[in-house]
Amino acid sequence: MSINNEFRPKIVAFCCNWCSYAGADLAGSSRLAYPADVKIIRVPCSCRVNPMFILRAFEKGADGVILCGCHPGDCHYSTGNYYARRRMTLLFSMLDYMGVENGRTRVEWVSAAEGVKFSTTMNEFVEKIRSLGENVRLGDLRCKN
Amino acid sequence: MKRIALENLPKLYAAIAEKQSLILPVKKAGQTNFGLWTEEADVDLATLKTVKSAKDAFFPQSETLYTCQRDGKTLSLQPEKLEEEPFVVFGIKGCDVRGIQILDKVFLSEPVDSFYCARRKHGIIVSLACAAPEESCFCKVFGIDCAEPEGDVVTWIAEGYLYWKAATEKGEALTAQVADLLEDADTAAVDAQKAAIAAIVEKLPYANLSLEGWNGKVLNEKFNSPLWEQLYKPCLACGTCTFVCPTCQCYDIKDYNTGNGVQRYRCWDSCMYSDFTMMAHGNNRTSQLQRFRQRFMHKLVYFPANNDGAYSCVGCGRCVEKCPSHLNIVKVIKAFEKEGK
Amino acid sequence: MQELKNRAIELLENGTVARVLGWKIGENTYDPEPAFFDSVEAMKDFVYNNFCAANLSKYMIEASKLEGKTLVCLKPCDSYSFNQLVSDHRVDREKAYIIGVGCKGKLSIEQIKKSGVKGILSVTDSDPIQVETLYGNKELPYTAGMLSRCFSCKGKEHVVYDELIGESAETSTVDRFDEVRRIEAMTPEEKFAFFQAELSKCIRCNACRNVCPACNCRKCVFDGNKFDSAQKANVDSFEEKMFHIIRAFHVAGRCTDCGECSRVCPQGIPLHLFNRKFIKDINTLYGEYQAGADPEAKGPLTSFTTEDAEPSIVSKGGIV
Amino acid sequence: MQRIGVFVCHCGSNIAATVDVKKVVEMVLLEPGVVHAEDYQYMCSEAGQAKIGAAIADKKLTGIVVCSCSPRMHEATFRKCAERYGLNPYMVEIANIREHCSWIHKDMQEATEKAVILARAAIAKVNLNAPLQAGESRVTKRALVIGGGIAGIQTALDIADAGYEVDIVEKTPSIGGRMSQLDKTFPTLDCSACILTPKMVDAAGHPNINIYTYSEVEKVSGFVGDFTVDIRKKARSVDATKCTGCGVCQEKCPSKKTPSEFNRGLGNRSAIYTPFAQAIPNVPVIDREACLKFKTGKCGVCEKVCQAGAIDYAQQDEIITEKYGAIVVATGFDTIKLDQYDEYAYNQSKDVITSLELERIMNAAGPTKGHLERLSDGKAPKEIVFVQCVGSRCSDDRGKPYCSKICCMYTAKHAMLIRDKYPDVNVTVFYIDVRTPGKNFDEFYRRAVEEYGVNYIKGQVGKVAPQPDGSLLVQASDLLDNKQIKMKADMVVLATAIEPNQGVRNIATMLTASIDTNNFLTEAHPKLRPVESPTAGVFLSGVCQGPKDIPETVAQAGAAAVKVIGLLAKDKLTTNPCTAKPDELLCNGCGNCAKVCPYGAITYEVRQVNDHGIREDRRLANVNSALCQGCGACTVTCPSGAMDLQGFSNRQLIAEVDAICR
Amino acid sequence: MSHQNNQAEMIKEISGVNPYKCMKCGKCTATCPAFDEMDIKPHQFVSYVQSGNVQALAESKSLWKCLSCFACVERCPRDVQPGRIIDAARQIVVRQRGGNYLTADEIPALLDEELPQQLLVSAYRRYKR
Repeated sequence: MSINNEFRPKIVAFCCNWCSYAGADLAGSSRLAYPADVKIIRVPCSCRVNPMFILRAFEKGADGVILCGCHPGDCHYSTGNYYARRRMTLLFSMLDYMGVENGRTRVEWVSAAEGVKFSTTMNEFVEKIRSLGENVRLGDLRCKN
Repeated sequence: MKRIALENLPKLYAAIAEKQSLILPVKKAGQTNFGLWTEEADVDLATLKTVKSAKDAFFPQSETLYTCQRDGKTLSLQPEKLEEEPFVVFGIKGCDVRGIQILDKVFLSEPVDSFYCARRKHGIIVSLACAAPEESCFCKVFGIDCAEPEGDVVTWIAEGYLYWKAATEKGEALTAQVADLLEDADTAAVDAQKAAIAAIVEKLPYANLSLEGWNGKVLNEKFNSPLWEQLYKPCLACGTCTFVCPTCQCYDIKDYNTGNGVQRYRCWDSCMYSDFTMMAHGNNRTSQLQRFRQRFMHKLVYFPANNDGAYSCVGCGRCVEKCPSHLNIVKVIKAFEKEGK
Repeated sequence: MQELKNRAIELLENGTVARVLGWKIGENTYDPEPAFFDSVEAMKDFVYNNFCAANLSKYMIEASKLEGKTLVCLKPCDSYSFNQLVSDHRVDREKAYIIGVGCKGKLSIEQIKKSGVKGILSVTDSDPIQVETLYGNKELPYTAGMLSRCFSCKGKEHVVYDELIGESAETSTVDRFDEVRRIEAMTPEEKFAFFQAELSKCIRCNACRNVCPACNCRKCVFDGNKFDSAQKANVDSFEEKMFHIIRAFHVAGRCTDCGECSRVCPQGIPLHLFNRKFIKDINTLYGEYQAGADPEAKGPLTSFTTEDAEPSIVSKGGIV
Repeated sequence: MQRIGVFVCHCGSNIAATVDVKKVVEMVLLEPGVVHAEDYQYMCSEAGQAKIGAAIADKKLTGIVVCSCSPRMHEATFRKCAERYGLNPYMVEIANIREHCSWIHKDMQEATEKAVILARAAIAKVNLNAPLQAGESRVTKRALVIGGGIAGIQTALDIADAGYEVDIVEKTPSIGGRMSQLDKTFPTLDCSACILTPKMVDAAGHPNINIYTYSEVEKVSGFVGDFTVDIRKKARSVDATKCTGCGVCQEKCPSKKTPSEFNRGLGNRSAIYTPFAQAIPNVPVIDREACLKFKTGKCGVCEKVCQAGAIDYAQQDEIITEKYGAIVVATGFDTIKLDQYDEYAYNQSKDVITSLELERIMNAAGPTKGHLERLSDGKAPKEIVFVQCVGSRCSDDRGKPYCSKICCMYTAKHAMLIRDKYPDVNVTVFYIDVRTPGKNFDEFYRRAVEEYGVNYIKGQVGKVAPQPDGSLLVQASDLLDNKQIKMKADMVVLATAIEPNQGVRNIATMLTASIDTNNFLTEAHPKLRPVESPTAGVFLSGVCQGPKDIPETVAQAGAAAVKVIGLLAKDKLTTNPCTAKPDELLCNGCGNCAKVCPYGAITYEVRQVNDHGIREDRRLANVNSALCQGCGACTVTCPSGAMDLQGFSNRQLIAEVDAICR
Repeated sequence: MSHQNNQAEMIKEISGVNPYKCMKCGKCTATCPAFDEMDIKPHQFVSYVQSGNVQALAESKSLWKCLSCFACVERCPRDVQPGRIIDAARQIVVRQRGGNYLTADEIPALLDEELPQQLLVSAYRRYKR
């Protein structure tokens, strides 16, 4: 999507309910701005995020996907983010292996207290995606029109 | 009879492609399939059998039928345009030409399939005679002469030349388009090749496969044979045989959600798949045995029953080569033969 | 072969097993098909030659539901798949009588044809391979007909069996991760072009999935509607990527690297390159892991350590 | 197709100032399934909820989307509202257009567009929602308090007084905690032991309280109302049922060279010891590391002298498994290590001490019997320097970024006590800020300055250098006079930062309670739920949640107790219905979901299924919905997609993805 | 004023220091070995930059009295690093003079027996970056 020729990426952020979604809330209540390109989907835990959701987002036109969860060791469900960490590491590695720009995916651990980190991370990520430009390697052409 | 030196073929392709799109065997990542000609395309006429048949040119593996566009709560419907431009399919072997004729029986009989019909109307078939049939070929069984295929234009590759013979009006028109590149020729080289091929075809292992006992009238007898119980066992239920087959014509219709609407498309289906003919109430073939049987019964019994005895198999041998479990129609025919039908 | 056949007949006759899962002689030496034999009489068509490449372990899913034991012939690499199926609770070890059969590298007719042989009338499974064709006779070294997977063989040891018949040979000559490394070394553009070219050939026949002993779901996600992912068509290049990434992901940690996916692909797509990438990454990050070596082992994706690498490792030079 | 109503909240101007709420209403009305949309000043208000109720009735709504603040704030409110008006509470979805939109964006057009997209995602999700029914689970009427300091003791007493049984688990041999180490307490200068000891005795004697000292929590499973906890009761080597607490064993023990933990290593204790005289229980433990009997096999003096025959060298650790309905964490604090602060010469000079060490020195039962003296030479100091904020408010990794909160007050206390008892001693306090909010706190500090002549200098100490004559050269700044001060001191006292106790991270992991980067346990809400952990059934008491002084700790302990009592007073709890659910026709029975389930909620059984006419026995996953907490780990592990999570189903999440990407 | 602001910005840029992190504890001043020689004290460097009064800093004696020993940098609890601020102020002054720069490689050739060791150490600390 572009407005006035400026590239406005579509970014999906999966946030776990207990830490990162709360971190995003804190960023909000602290008025720590980040671009509106980021849209958050609440999931109970980072381990709920199926690689298929991430690929699906790219298919449907997302330019970047970020997954945020509790810091390792702090998972509300004690171990969920450890599984998420392995899954995402392997998935990202595979995407990289297939020639998809590796900056399009990211995992960041953001606690409920880290509003600043949430906002900084999102600012960085949007900047990165803007520098990478539109996602052409994983999109489905049918969704472009 | 006309001819063109093989080294000038790129010029011929370019000349054809100038007026219409040209589809021909192209090698990509080590495999040869029919594909659109471009300057960069690695045209491969040496491979006898493309992995997929030429069926895609007229009946693509998937094609959009119409698109629903959503704007707020209103929907607009946009039918997919039918083929309006001429195109040339070059290098189709005799078996695949017959395959298209079999598809015609399905799609051009009432109710006519408008998408297929439009492509048939605008497609020009330039066939290519086989120069070196292989062990899996058994087109002869179905009365196909691979040395003299049908088509709008028929071509042969012999002694450094591509020989060219227009066989229909469409063919004549195409010949006129590229007349500058063709020279007149006698038929000696082609005749010699035909004779050689005839001799080789006789020696092919499956050349004399007998179809005795396979016709539209043996439905119950074949259907109820206990042989299927053994035959289907190694089947993996993949769609390889179906998708490489020039005559398989089953398709499924599906919707793709584009976010702002729906694209309704159809795509090849395979009777080997567990969701083949799945309906709201469930599936009428619940076991792989039933699905496996369906494929062969369709080709050798149901189809002939509805089409004046014509089998829905052309003996191209692709399934023989590609089945991961080494199952194929030949083994099925032979198994029944061995059991005394 | 005869020893194997005799032993199978003996076990059928004495009632140890109710049926034999092996290979049935084909139209020619090179096309034997997997088959069940439930009588001594049927065993006349039993064959075991160097073209018997199919991994029979997956057929044991259905055989496990039948009355009595099934004698199954497993090559060394198939035995890993069998173990993995046991740990996935998809086959019952008690329902199998495993004869570990010898393997000296399997031949494939496709491979032989790649060396330019056409119109094959007959072929031997000997070393060298003798080929009789419509266009003359030829002799080929054994390795010219060998499946590429056999050049990075897991070894000649069976990890599970009841008895062993026949000699095996180590046929490994190359490091199985060499091809993966070659791709890893490419630029993103080259990688993308490589996979785009390979995957654009995919016809969604599902042969890779259906043959895979690790893809043992009763119903695949790509056949169901849970993820709105049931597509049959190669409509756009994305779907093939989605399918192949997820297929490899779902078997990551369970794939034994048996190589059946690449063997059966009608379009010759090197599908094992996806699985091997996951295996290589798992080995590098989480320690050497061979699926199926130990049916009691906890898989790398169902376990973790608190010190695992962060996903950002991928953008920091990748997993090498 | 659902009949969806969308309710857009202005939140006063919090949302409406940045998001064009009318536009949002207009846009969502174009979405399929939306049959009603309206905006209102405060959707969460009585009147706002009434509007929702009216729309449910008038428009026959089957699903609701509220575009408002975070679901963490008001999801429960709107669910209750829906239920009140006859709609299943789980047919409500929230689009967070405040925290995630209006508060972080300035441009109205941009924020409005985003709000519409967030609303669409919620609409897409609610379209696929299904009514869910909350289940019930029982409540075990017993509480566990981890930590036996003042926080734990007070919490336990309050719970016990309400009639519920409480167990206290204390790591050390006695309850009492940090407070028992203190000499006096501010702002009243009460003797710490005088006010703590009665509480300890009360706890020990309370019929509803059971104390496990020298014990640690080993394993926790279960969930709110129904925790199962393994407690390791470490071998004391003394039979508590026989011991009379006479203390002879400690007197006679030949191994007396172990630094006393209670005295912060400033004095020694015997190998068999009670940490301090008022210890509860008054039963010694044998430190097996120090005991000659355990080290060499010879000795056995204590056994010989014990008339009660209580010594039991063969005693083993014991694991006690108990069930609890609620758990309170009261693990307290320690001072940070000063190894990285070379500039204060803490490791170089015995005369540089921490404030907690000073407490022991000042205490009559301490290593110097309460005499203020230099530990290096035993001389009475004439010049004492106090350094504030040592390791507190520090942004590098040597210290802690937070204010330790208690230092200003205890330093004033120390300064005052010293000046009171030893009027000839000069006391200088170097401070950055003096922070004394609290009842009678600032007055306390002013007394130190005005009545006791303590010299407060604004400026930090840069360096403490031990001198050859045994004195300490203190180099500091005086920011008000813009001077650099170099002064000699006989003793330097460091107001060392405090940090949560070492083991708390491990405990948090066992409890699945979230913890911040400073190892303080996170509260469920910083303002509205300050004594609850986000993990249901886990409560926080004392410094484990954040720095606080004794009055605050006691207040929080009481608050935590009230929350526990409120929980234990219920007979049943409703459980979260957003649990995993397997589709039996897709399940492979492969066992991977159970491997990743942190709650052991998944088991397998062989059942007959009817798969489109095929009847067969299959091994299938079963989810115990009382145990399942709904994390979703199993759903991703399941390759066939058989396992799905209610309320966050695959299709729902995909619908959200699609709506956002469209 | 705007010129002053520009200079303050430049100091922040060169030094990488955020003066607003300062909590005014004075530990830098307490630590400084050159305190007595200075007219503007280390803790004041920070407030001068905060208030944009760079000119006064540039004209101060302190500018040239700072030894760049970086004790203040080492001890600062807030990572404000006054030493880097004064360092940056010097850079600005040197630049205004159309200053000449040395590369680290050039230094050994210019070594003088008489040079204080402290100066060399601080020079290397600066130029190693």
